Amino acid sequence: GGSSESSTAAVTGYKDTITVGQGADVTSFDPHIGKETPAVAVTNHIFDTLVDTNPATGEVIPQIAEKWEVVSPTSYRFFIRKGLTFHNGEALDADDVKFSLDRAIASASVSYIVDFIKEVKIEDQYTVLVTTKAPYGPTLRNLAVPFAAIVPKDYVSANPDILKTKPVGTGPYKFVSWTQNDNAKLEAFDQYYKGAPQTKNLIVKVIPEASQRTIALETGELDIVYDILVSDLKRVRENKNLTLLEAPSLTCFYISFNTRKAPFDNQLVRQAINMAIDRQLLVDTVNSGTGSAADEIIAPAVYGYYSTGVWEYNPTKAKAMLAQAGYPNGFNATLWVNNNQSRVEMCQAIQEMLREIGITVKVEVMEFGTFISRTTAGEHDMGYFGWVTSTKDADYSYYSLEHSSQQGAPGNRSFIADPEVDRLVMLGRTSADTKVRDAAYKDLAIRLKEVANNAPIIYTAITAGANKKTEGFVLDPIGYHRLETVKVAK
Amino acid sequence: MKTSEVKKQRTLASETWRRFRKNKLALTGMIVLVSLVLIALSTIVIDLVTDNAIYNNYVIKQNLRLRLQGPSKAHIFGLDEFGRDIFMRMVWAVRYSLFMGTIAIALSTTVGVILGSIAGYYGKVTDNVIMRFMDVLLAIPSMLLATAIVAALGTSLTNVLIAIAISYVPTFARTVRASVLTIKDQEFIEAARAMGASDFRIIFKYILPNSMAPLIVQATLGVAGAILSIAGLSFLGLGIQPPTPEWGSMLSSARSYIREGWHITVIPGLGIMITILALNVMGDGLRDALDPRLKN
Amino acid sequence: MSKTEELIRIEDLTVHYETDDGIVNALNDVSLSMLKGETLGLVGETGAGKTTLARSILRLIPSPPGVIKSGKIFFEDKDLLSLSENQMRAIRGNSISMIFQDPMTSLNPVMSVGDQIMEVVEAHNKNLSKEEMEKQALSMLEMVGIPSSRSHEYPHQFSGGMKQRVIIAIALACNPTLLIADEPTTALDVTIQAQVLDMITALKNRLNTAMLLITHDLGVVAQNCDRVAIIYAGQVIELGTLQDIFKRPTHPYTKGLLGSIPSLTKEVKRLSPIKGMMPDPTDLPAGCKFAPRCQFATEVCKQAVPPSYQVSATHQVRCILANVEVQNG
Amino acid sequence: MAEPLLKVEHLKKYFHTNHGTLHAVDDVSFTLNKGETLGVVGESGCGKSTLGRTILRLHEPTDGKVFFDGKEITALTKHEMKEIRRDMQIIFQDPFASLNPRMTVSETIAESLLIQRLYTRKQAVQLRKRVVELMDFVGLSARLVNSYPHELDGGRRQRIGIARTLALDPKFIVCDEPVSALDVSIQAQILNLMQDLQDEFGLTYLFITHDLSVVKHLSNTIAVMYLGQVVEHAPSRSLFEKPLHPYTQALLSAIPVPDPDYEVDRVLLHGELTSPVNPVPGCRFAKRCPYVSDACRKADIPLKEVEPGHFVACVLV
Amino acid sequence: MGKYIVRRLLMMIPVLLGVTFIVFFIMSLTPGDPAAIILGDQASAESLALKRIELGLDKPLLFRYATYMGNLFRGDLGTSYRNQLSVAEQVWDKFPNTALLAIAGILVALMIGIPVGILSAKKQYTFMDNSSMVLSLIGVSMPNFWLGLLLSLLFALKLGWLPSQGMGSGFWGLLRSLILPAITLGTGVAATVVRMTRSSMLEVIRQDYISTARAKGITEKQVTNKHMLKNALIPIVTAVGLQFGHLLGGAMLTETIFSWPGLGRLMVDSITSKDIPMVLGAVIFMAVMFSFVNLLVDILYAFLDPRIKSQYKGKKAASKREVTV
Ligand SMILES: Nc1ncnc2c1ncn2[C@@H]1O[C@H](COP(=O)(O)OP(=O)(O)OP(=O)(O)O)[C@@H](O)[C@H]1O
Ligand SMILES: Nc1ncnc2c1ncn2[C@@H]1O[C@H](COP(=O)(O)OP(=O)(O)OP(=O)(O)O)[C@@H](O)[C@H]1O
Ligand SMILES: [Mg+2]
Ligand SMILES: [Mg+2]
Repeated sequence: GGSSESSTAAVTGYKDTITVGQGADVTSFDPHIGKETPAVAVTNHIFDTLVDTNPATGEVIPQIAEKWEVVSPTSYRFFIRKGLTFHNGEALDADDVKFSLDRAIASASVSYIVDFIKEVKIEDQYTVLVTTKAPYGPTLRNLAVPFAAIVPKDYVSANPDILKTKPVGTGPYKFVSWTQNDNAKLEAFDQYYKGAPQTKNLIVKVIPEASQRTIALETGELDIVYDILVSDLKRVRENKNLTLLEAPSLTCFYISFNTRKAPFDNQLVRQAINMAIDRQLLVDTVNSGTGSAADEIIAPAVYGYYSTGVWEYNPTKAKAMLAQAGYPNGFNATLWVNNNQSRVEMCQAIQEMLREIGITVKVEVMEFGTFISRTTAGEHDMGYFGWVTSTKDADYSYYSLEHSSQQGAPGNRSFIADPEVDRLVMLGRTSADTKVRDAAYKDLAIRLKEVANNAPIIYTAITAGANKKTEGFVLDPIGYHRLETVKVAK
Repeated sequence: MKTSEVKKQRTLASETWRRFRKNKLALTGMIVLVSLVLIALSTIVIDLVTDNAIYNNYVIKQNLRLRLQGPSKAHIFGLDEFGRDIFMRMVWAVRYSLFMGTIAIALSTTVGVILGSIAGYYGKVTDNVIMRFMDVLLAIPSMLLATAIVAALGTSLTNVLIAIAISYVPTFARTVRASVLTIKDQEFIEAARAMGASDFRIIFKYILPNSMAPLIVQATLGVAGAILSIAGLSFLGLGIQPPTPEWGSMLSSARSYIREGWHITVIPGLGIMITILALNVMGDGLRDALDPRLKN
Repeated sequence: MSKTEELIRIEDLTVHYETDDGIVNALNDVSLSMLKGETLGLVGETGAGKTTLARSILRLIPSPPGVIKSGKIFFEDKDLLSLSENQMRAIRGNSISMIFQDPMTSLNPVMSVGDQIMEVVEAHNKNLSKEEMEKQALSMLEMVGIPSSRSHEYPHQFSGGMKQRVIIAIALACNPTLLIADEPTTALDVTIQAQVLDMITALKNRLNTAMLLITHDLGVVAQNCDRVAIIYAGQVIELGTLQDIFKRPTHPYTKGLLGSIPSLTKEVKRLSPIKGMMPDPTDLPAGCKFAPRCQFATEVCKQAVPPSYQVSATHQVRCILANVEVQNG
Repeated sequence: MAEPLLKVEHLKKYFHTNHGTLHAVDDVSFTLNKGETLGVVGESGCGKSTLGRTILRLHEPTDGKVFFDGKEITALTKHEMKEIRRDMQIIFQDPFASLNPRMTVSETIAESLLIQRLYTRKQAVQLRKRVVELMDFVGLSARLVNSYPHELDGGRRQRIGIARTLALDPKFIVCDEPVSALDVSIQAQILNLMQDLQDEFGLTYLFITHDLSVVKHLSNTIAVMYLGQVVEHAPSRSLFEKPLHPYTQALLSAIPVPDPDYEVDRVLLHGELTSPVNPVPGCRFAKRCPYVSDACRKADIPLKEVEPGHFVACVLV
Repeated sequence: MGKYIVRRLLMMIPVLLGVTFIVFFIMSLTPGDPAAIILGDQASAESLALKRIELGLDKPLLFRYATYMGNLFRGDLGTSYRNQLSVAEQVWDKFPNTALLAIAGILVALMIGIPVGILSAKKQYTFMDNSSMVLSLIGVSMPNFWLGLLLSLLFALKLGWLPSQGMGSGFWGLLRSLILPAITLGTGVAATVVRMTRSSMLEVIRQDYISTARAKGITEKQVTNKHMLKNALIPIVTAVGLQFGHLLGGAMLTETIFSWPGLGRLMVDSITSKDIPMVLGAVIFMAVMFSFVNLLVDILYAFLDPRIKSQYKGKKAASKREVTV
């Protein structure tokens, strides 16, 4: 926390406005609807959650709840900080917390993050008891996800749609205005419990063309830019006026084999493909040296990660394995990807690597909606996916992507149904005991490498470029940031 | 007298060609286009003969470690973001860039000619129905229409073709209709009717051949427009799929490397520009050569 | 022909159009002169060079491709071809004005007829006030028989005959000493033609303006002119008074023309046309241009262009037969 | 030997325009004998071409009947009409616009033979022979077979038009100002040709023109039209010697005669031909007529036969 | 004239019906599931199903179309799938930006196109003519997104004269930020205008009334301005009108490159995210605007060309052409 009284915005020598650039616009200011990173990057500043995670260490820390206790494997008690007010002056108490969590659970967009909750009970004005349907290890981390934001009950009850355009929360910044497809303007909330933010105004601008974002950073039109184009990283790094911030992200890119389709129902084929991909080369070239080769579908920064070692790159052996599997001359297959330039580039490089071992791959680029619904229906041979473990807990990914009950829409698009995998996933999911969970996730990682239903490719780095004059900016692997401690020298 | 007798034997086509030839710019355009067509055809032949060996080993072959390398003796146009030889890709791309535009325009010309001549010749209700439908298509900006169609049908070579073709139909229908309208009232049509010629004969033997001139010009310029539209679709990520070399998609996928090496965007950009320039000058030249008003 | 009365003299005018298809020899050594106040009819078939001659006088040949190769045009003792563009502009519309062939296209469709008349007044009477100019424009309109209340209307609101009247009003607005009328009535119906020609003649006499009346209608010439020049393939082949041309035509071409017209007054069972057609102006025969169609042509005709022979004081003919006649007569 | 070939009864052709009904041809009746020529004269826009085209059913008549060779052609089906087109043909004014610029001379002439199935494509040799024969008839040199219209001069183009028409061996030809676009010397050539053909094949002409001297030269009878109606219809000599309708008189007096000694009393008309949209009843010429009286404006004036064969529509006679 | 405008407005109705139906139909062909797009790839099956019902996607296509049209006639364009905001408001919000850009683009095009076109027509076949024709050809031949990238590299990054993206605030800020996108957008059109102007001028130069004007003895400048230009402008106005209509919708690429918050980008975003109500709303709006611009062009026409004006007034002038059209 900073000094509670004076707003540092007044301190001379610093700009009173931070301008941030990102690639897409806020979809909705309602935190229970707008869950895309670009939306959260803005609403994040307006709303707080019960608890938070430390961007650097990943540990769970207090926010609206000043402390909590685990009453049983299925119930958690939260003690709400007293004296908090929303931007509109409304006071925050247990009522608002219950209202908000219930609202999140009911929201079609974000309920998956909080639907482990059975009930939120108000114990007194500043205490709530959250009970879960079953023992659920990641409870705290899920409640730290911004979609579990606490919103003002009275304000929202009066008009359920109000948050979409006039968001009011308890966060460090107040909403000022939104010009669609152009910018969102926020202003410091002086009564923030940790003290007023360092800079008075925060403007988030939308610049869809990635190279233009970099240019705007270089020309000084922007102070901070998220998601630097891979090909621009070097330029930012070498520019003496700019700093390039890089951190491992929570995102893993991987290829999902449709295990229901020949020849991908053949484990040897899947392993051969895994072995034919030179991940390090991809990182070094296509990704301009950022990120790292992946061995799991969850990133090292996620709780529950166990390193099984990156697949060995050995095309000769891969070819032999293919022959052993009955495909000495390879085969034809398709690789689907959505129309995102860097994903497409990655697929093109992989396409070429697979051609080396005789597999003729057709890369088909489709629009995101199409991509999702067709892969959900299991029409693909291989699909190139990216997955963010937004709770920073292994369960979030393993359950959705590997459990047989989650085939199709929920996330399991390799359609794997392996009893051993299922058992280990549930073990990790239902235990609150870290030792049990650690062991389960280790075994699971080993088993998954053998099954090879997915080919993890890379862990991306999260990148941002900032003007050298920017102070206090800490990169969060999750991809969205709180800028309340950031200030920019004049 | 001798010379004027020779002159008398000239056909209309050779007359046009004679005028066209005088226009050095247009002639250059045509030479460029003919070379492009020859390049396209020879790459197709090479692919057939070598069973795609050249294609596989030089056109789509990546060399990630050498990516973005600038022009050199070995690779005169340099290497692209996957370390592929840009020269080879440019050469192999000709067929897609050129032929796709051509096929799309051929499609829309066919449909446009049929609709336009029916509308123009029969007039009244038929005309109204067809032209209102064209108005509908015209009221949707063509790039938008194409984008929506590709988004709807999915990105594939055929769908891009269909989308571009559909968005160009109204232009051709209108052109044809307009010239049919002016031609249909001319006396030679009346003469044919006085001889008892059928509608079918009149449309195909009298009206269409005479509306060819604006149509040919429109089509030439249309191919240019179609190539640009395809490039635009590629820019929005809806164009031709990798690793197929196509100038538009080469350009748009290279655009994030625009500052890494000039060659990677400038070369496909120039490729498009030169082709379109050639088509445009040729179209202009054809217009001048075919325009009877410029006849002395 | 007393020198004092001479208004304009054209000497050996040669005009070419340099086109892609070759050089069009539109005028070849044309010499012609006109007296003050007289009406000279210039008759010839399509492509003979009538319009080219008219435009050359005003130096309005479209260029490219037109080029005045050689010759002199003396008007009021100045050689028009050596004047500067500014000096020439002061003459156009002022002392020499011109009416073009097609009244349908000779008026600017987007400018009111009043303004179009005003414009010429304004160009040559810079010292007049706006009101005076307007008054003069309106009086011109009245003079050609159009109520001045219609001055703000646009050309499309007038019929063909009325448009031609407006054009005449423009041409006469500055009291020119020479009016060049290029087929002023060809596009009009006979009854309207009669009206318009009547009016032109009346106005011209009133203002004492000389007129070069270009036409291909020998009837119009016979009814309106004092003298006639027959032009063929860019050369004046016969020149004389009405009586000379109509009663004593000498050049075989003139004779042929007169024989081609069905007569209203006489019963003729069959016409006696000239055979063949005009030579290609890019490829003119070396000698007499009419030789290939001439039934009297001899080898001599094909070798050199015959000179103009003075058959009588008023009558010139460019044909060796005329020479014979002169010698015989 | 006056055998009627064409009989037109109360023929009307109205066009519906944005401004009202345009009476292009309004109640025209006449009879034309075999081998004769009827000249139709009148100012631009008076309905001459429309009359010719309606007789050939290139326009469907609004009302009235046309009998050709005793058959009522206004009642024929499309198919029957095609048959009869062989006998009724048309030559147009603009020798350029009336030829398909994309067809050579021989193609143009052969086209009519092919359309009427007089020859088939397989009989190429015979067809060509016939084409050359026709070209010879109209005075076109055989070396021009493969020329295109734009390479030829107006006179030759008009000869192609005539040859194309002759190919079908018609009995009756509507000539819609066939010489008005031509220079006098060429015009005379074509007029002579048309006379020769008439003599040789016994053709019947409906000769449309606005040139009165041409009409006088060629026609047996002349019909003078004014705003869609025939105002005077008489044998050629009778019309020129004794024009009865004021309009005819004005028309005749307006013709410039190529004779400097010829003197006439000009009857100068005021105003111009208006458009025949929704005409008011009465004489159409009333507005410009120097002798107009109230009687003229009451009702349409019917044609009266004042002398044998001389019809006129005027209250004065 | 009033009657004419009403008739034209009425004629827009079937066209708009057609536009809505076609777009509705095309958008429904898209295999993607709007629910999945709204909720993203991590949503549960139940919430997807719920969302589909909420969006009425369980109903047959024609039923949905009918409902949509019903709402449309009440002036309701629905709410966006993506952000659940009123479509009409968003469209209205973005339209002025696009209109501004399009107008600026057209201005650039006219300011370059007309003078160059005139000059090259008056100096036909000279070096000046040839070089401006070649330049204008290069203008039309250049993919405009490419031009946009090159321009912003040069003027924003290398020279730092102009902002590379976004829409500036304040008059000068706005103007500065408008320059690059307007040039990008205007170049292609400028080339078209040059060519249009040139050929239209060449057409006019050949006319008899130009000779008449010259024969009056007025200066060449007057001939050009009073006689040639006014007549040549008529076809140019149509061409520019049509171009303008297309610019309104065709600014997609330029808006994307320069982060210009306009309708074009809104539409691309909506198309790729299958935001059907948004696409429909925007396209209908575009079509209305397009028809509107055409109407304006026709009215402008009447001011430039008195022949047309009197046609609207319903005066006589029964020309043959008018009858057949
Ligand atoms: N702008 C031009 N370019 C090329 N040739 C031209 C041009 N104007 C006229 N000519 C040619 O010059 C010759 C004379 O033409 P001109 O117009 O003087 O004839 P004219 O006697 O006025 O004919 P008409 O009776 O048809 O008006 C013709 O052969 C014509 O084709
Ligand atoms: N297809 C048509 N539709 C409407 N009106 C027509 C049509 N054809 C002719 N008209 C009108 O009918 C009237 C008579 O025209 P027509 O062509 O028969 O006159 P014309 O006597 O042959 O004139 P011209 O001497 O100019 O050839 C004119 O007012 C004309 O505008
Ligand atoms: Mg002339
Ligand atoms: Mg006619």
